[in-house]
Amino acid sequence: MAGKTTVLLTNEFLETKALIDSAKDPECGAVSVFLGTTRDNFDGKKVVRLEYEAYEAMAIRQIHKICERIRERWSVRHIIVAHRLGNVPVCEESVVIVISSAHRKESLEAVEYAIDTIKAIATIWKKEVYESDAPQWKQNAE
Amino acid sequence: MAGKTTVLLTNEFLETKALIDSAKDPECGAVSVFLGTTRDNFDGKKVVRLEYEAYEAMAIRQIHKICERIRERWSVRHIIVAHRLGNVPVCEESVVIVISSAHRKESLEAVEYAIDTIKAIATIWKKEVYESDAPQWKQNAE
Amino acid sequence: DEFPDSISVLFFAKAREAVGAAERKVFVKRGCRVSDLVRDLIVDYPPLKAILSCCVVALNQEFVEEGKDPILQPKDEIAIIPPVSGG
Amino acid sequence: DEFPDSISVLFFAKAREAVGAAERKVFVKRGCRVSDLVRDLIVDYPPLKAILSCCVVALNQEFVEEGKDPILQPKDEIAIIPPVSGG
Repeated sequence: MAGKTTVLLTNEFLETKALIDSAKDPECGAVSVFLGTTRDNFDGKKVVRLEYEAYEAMAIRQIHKICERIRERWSVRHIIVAHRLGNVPVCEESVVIVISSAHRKESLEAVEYAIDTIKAIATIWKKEVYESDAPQWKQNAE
Repeated sequence: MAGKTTVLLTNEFLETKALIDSAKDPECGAVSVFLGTTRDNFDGKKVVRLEYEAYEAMAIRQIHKICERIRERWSVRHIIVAHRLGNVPVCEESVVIVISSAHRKESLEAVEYAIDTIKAIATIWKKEVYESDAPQWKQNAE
Repeated sequence: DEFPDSISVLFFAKAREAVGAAERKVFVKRGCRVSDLVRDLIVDYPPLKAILSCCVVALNQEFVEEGKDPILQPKDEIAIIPPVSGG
Repeated sequence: DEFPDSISVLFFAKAREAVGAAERKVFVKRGCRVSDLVRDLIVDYPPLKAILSCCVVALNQEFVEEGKDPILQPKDEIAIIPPVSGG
């Protein structure tokens, strides 16, 4: 049930509702969503914001390939992946993944695969900026 | 990391954005969401709408128990479960589940468990209303 | 020897349509079990018979476990639960 | 014998800060491999040395597989990729 694939890197605030609505489809009974949001603490340090940067052309290619692999493994309709770059304040979304499918199992599994794989390989970096300590580049766990 | 648990059965349109926002938390890096939406077809028949009814008091107790079991198994922050009753037109949400957690694995797994268990046991029923065939009470697969 | 109070029996979905009502108040004798009540319901509402085999019963908002057949108490709330289809 | 065109080398995150620039144009000799280029970069930007062991290299937006060491071609785009942390 091929549908649209949208991959977006942007410096703007992520409009989660619009992204979700764009994945809805009359043939779909399920929309699964993952939002990554900025936490206010790490190791007891107060986090003020995250700063994201990306190797944009490569990250977009990588994420498109991840979407292709999703379509090989699961019957899903629309796939929307949006990642914010630049400063992301506490509680705001850095990443929004929305996948719709006829039945729930497909999109639930596909969303988990998408965020796991994007975090593992996509050429995107975040620096955590603390209230009183030196900022620190993060590294996703294996 | 106990947080709020909200269980809601309502005849009103589900305001997905407000439900998601109410689960966000500065201590959480992940918000996982499942939306069940009305499909426009079943077995080649055109679906006009779904009609939901519930044994409300029992369903609310059941869903609260499911939320307790989630908290025993996963470290999650806020749990929001909203189910719409009455008529639900095509493409609109019948159920919205939102769970936030510090790390993504917990809320992703908890959302899948929540929708699976609610569909299996919660005393809620839907009747599919078709364009030209007689309406039919549905039955969730085991 | 009937209870002074009636017992509420609730019907949902298919069962509600079969009975033509969402709720009935019934008076039962002391010692009456869930299965006795169900047998009486079939007499009063014959269309129920065809669907009861796929229904379960809830007593005071808890499913009656298979193999159990509790004795009804005053003010109990009974519900006839067809296969669920929420979500 | 150098290529007539320079090769773009891109630096991100920690590597960008170590080099003090997001991009450098470098001229390389014919037959120069990725590992040769990396060795030259360390000479030009000593702070890179400490972090290169945890970086990987991308050639034309594809990771260079472990054990491979391709020969650079004109107009190639090389990137120094520290451990990623998107999401």
